[in-house]
Amino acid sequence: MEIGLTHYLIVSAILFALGLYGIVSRKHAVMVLMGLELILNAANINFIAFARYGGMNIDGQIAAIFVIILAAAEAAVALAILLNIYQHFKHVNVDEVKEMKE
Amino acid sequence: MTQEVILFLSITVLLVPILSFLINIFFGDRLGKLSGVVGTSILAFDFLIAATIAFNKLVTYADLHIIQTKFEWFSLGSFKVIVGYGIDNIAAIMLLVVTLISFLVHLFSTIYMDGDRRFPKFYAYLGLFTFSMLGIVIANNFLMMYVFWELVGISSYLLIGFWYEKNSASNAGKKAFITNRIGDLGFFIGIMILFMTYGSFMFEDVFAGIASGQMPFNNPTMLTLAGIGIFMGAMGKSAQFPLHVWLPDAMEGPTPVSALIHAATMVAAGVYLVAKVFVMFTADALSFIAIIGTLTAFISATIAITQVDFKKVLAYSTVSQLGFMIMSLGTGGYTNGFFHLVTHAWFKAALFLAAGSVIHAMHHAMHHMHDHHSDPQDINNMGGLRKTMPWTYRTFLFVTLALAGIPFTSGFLSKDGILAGTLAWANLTGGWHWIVPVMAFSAAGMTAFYMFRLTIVAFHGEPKTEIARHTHENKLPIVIPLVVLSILSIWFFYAPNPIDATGGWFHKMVVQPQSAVPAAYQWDFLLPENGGHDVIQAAGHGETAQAGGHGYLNKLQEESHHFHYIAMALSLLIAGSGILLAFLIYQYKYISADKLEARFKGLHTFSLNKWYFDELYNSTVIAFMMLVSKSLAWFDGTVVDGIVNLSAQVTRFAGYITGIFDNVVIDGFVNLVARVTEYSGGQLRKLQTGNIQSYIVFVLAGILLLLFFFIL
Amino acid sequence: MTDISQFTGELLKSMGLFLPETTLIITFLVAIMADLISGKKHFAGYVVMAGLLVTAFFLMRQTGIESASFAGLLVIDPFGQFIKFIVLITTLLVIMFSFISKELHHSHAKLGEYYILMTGMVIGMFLLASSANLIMIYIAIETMSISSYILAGYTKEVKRSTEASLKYVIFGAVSSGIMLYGMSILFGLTGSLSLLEINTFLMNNSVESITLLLSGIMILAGFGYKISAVPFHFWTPDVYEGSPITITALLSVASKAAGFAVILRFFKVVFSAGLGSENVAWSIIGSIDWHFVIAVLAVLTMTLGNLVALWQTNMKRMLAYSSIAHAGYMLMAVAVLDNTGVAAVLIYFFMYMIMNLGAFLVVQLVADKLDSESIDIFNGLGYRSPLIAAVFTLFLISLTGLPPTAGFIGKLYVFSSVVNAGYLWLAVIGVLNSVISLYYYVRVIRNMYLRDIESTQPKLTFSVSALALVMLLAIPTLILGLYFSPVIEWANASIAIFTGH
Amino acid sequence: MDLITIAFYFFAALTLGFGAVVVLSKNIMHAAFSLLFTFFGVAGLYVLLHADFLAITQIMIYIGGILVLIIFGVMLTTRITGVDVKSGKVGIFQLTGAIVLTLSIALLLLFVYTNTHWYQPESIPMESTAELIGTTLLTRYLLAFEAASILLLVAIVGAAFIARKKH
Repeated sequence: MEIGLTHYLIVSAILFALGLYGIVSRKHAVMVLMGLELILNAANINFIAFARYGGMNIDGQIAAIFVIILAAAEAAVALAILLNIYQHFKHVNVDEVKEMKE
Repeated sequence: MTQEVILFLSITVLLVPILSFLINIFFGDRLGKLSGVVGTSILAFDFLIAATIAFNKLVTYADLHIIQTKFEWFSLGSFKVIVGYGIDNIAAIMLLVVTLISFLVHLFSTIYMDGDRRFPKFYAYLGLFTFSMLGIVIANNFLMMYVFWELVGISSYLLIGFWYEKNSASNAGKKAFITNRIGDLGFFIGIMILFMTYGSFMFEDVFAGIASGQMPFNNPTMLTLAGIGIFMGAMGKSAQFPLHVWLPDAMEGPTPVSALIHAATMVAAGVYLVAKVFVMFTADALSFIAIIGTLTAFISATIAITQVDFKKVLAYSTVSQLGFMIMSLGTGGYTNGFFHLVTHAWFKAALFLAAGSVIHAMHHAMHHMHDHHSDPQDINNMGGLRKTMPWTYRTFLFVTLALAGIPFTSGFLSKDGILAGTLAWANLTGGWHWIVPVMAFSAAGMTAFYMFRLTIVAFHGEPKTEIARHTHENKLPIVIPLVVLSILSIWFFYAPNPIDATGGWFHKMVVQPQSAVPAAYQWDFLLPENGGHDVIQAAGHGETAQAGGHGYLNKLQEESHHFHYIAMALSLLIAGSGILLAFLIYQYKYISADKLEARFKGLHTFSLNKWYFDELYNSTVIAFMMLVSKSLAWFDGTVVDGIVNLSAQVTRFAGYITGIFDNVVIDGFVNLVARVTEYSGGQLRKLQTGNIQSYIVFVLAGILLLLFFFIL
Repeated sequence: MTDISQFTGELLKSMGLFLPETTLIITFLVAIMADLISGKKHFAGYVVMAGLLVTAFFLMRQTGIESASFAGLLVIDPFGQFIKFIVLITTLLVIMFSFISKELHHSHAKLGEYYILMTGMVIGMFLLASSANLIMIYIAIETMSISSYILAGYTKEVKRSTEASLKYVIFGAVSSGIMLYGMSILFGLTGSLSLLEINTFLMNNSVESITLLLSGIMILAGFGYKISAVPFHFWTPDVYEGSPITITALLSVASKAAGFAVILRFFKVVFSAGLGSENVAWSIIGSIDWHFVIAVLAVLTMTLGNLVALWQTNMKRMLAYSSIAHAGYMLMAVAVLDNTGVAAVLIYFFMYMIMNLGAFLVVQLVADKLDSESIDIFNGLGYRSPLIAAVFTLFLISLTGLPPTAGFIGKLYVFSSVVNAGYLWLAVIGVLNSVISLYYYVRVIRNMYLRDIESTQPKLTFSVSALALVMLLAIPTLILGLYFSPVIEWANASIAIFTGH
Repeated sequence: MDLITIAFYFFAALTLGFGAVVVLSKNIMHAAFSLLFTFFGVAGLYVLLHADFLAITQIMIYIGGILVLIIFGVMLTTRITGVDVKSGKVGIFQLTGAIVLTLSIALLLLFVYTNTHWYQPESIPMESTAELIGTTLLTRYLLAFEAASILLLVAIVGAAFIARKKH
């Protein structure tokens, strides 16, 4: 079978699900961030695949560039916040950062 | 005085009490005891304005149905919301009642509330209340009525819970608030139905729309439902069965408040509302109103017989009398119902103020004797007050006669009219409707009995305790209101004939308006007599009201006139027996009260416990809550047993539901709603675990659920 | 291939329409430099205030303009202008709150970054209010989010503030990730990122409704988290509680306004069947009942907000749940998806801005004095500071939606738009919710006047500037309850959302 | 099987296989390095999709930037020699929820993807996209480009503020 759009979409769907799993199941905050990166990559695969099979629509690739840029910014900010969490809690286990609840 | 001036004065009379509120809330601390003087003088001024308005309206413009103004407040899409205010005859009379009683209560409180830590705040709240109440009086549209209706609710809540240190007081405030919300929900739905149909909040537009034959949703039943919805508002405020449970508890507020709000003005607002929108009730709605009023009158009279708390007796008596008014309106007796509202306002305010006088004296005596445990409101701690508090006794006795319906009092005039009206109504409608006059007459008899029981036990005989022996008469600011209100309970103020009010000015001024409801949905006996003249127009003029048996507005009035003497004889006989019985038991002790109690132990306990409204409710609600938690447990439990459990639960659930309905536990419903709300809030709160990852799990679950919900 | 020279001409025209945003960007840069050269604590704050005022001036000059700019990435229309004004007014007020905030004062020697990031957030919100392109929406949301993640944790020596920051960044990043994924699906369905082109495509072709619904709900996750709609609200209570109060106030009004702007624009532009803005009702294309989808979210949102608010003991947390409930009320009007609904949302938002900021300001003042945010600190406030207590009562009554306050008018218009559109059941649920909300708002009022009054707590005194600021919000709350036609007219004039037709 | 097909399966396997390692691995350093291969796999997929410029960008920014950042993050917040280099386990409830939810979402997406008619006009293959991207970025997407630069500035100011020591 020739490789088509659906193949890429399936890869993206699985990568998205893996990312979600990482976000909700990992204790370490950096692992959560890695999960997040997987989600963004999944979205990018979508964008580029749709661009390729949507008549070489360059908009999809442009979107992907911006996603990459924004992912970098977000990661920088999130890691800076993590350092601060580490100062206060002496760990970065997300599920143990819960002073405020209910 | 031109109409413009009257309208200007009306807005003034509304706004003046706000002045008292503002002064006392902002400068109360600095004014200290002066705030009482300030509040009282402002109210005196307000009363004078009200008197001017009422005099001009009733004398100069008596024939004019209403003096009113309206203006566009704002527009909502294609709707324009018109509001306004106006004075018709009943509003003019109501203005007098509200401002005078409010003034007297202000005066009374200068002594009664003296020394209270929050004295200025009390006057501020009184001002706020008076303002809100006057707003209801001069409203000529549903929107403004509803707004002030809610405001009255809030100020009443503040005043009931004034002594919030007492747990019972703040609970009572809450109970009053929640119970009234239920009524107001009906009120709101009623207003919305009317607004959606007729596109206006103005009374006149709505009535004109009904008269034109347009029905909400093209269904006459919806008009009945809208009427019942609006009446539900009245049921809440006027403490009608089954929403009556809050009023007796509201006695936790200071006694002058009970006199002002829970006897004379706010609780009468429901009756006033029904009178204002009287023309829109269909025959079915009126029957509903009549039944509710009758049940209220009867049930609360039976409860009043056994209460030992001075104020509780009066409270149940108030509920019962409000039932009388509502019953009268429901049976088509518009004039008599409103008449009873006015006469009752004077003498019931007097009774409460007298109660306040007694309690104040008892408090003083207790204070003097360093007694901090006795109950100053228990009538079994009183006795012999006739000698120590002569003025209180005299006025109390006189207004008791008025309440019991003895000739030469205003109460006789109004109650007699109501009773005759119920007989006429039952005769015209027939069948089981006879239950209404039967219950009404028994309630009247019980009224005479329990009022004299109260008088005799509290005032006659020897003092039952040392405290009672040490009481003495209060100062003038307490005595004067009592005297003024007693004087106003003399028949002469309303009609020259002491046994028939129909010839008096009151019945000339307050004429039953012609119903706007199309004839097909209206009692035929409420339709105009075939006298050949236009009654709607005539209703605006006083002269067509019957005087001495001519020109009845409708068949019901004619029939009432026929029943007048029968009703009078019957009610005198019944009231006389009630009084006699009270004297035999409590004064001369020919019949032992204790033995009687033992003999009718079941009934006595039933009455003493207020028909077990609270208890029945508590047991069912707790059972219900248990069921809810069990259901939840089942949810968490094994799925295999699910179906078996479910059928069992359903059976039990049905059992509980029927149990609840069987017992008519309305009080329970209030708490149930509150608890279920709180409970579900508490459960939902647990979703907020504090763990960010579980939040994301919930978000994902939410997205999936939403998707499946909308796909399926 | 895009013709560059043709584009240059259009660019110049677009720059003219971009003046408010340009001003903001210049303000942002100037504030950074100002913070470097000046040692004064609030210096950057004054710079930003001045910049915002200039922005307001340029924004005012855009009245009535309806146009697309920057090749359709951005559109200028009265609707966006209204939202931008809400954002501007809120930010200006919050900056003034910050001047008198003890919490911030004790926290740092300098507040330069604080004001700089606030400007960054305003830029994001401005862009969001007028974005008409999926990628532009994503960038705008990220710009405001990244600034707010930092601002939520601004008092970084406070443990809770840091925690708020972490929760916010994780939740926000995941939500916008999900949104982005939804956008990619929508892109695949329609082959375009521009809202207008997507609309044209959807009108002329039929697409699988499940796919459209999936992408729509995933995109809603991103918008929904900005306005704290259930079930995307979970961050709200924790972040509101942990953040500095001034930031909580900003988040609860300004970023919500931008969120509502994007939701309304998205639904109007993408799903309405190409009718001009003069038509009152929008006809929604496709087989998906978006009215019902949003109505369900509205019901969930207000019910959860109100029910859980009953249990709160921390004032900021209670106001957080209250703001969730208010988002629910506004979503009711969004669910109508017509021009009266848009007007109702705008009216409600204006009223909500004033009363909610007022409530937060009072909480800030009292919490600063008494060093606690518990509801209990309000006990007996009626005696310790009668004026502040009276004003707070006014704000709470307004939040409940009782007359004669601004909140009542807002609710009135929302409910009437809902009833007008025939969603009586929704209105009934809304009214029931208001009844529940009465309970927790009134409880605070009761505590102020009926609790702890005999204790010998000293009177509280507030600075003149604090009192003036409070009155600046209290007076409109009352006046707008009686005389509100200017707001109504303004909102009615601002319902035009640019649809390119 | 032609070369393209083989390349696709190779890169897809690379992406998903290492993606799975990222979220399943106990050791956080293993996860971080697996992420490298995932990104690399994705870049490969981009090439197959005629997005050569994107592939380069992916490698430059993701592998050169974000991943380094993440590894810094790991080192700054984790004692490498200690036990917590292994990411601990979350509660069983949460884990069950995570598995159930991600599986259902994955299944849902797969269902949707295989049953949707996507927007697929005739394809016009391009040799290189770099020039086209450059022009588009500086014309139609100029505003987005500028907005992104503002966003980066905001992120730098914010991150620097949060991460620096007190005062």
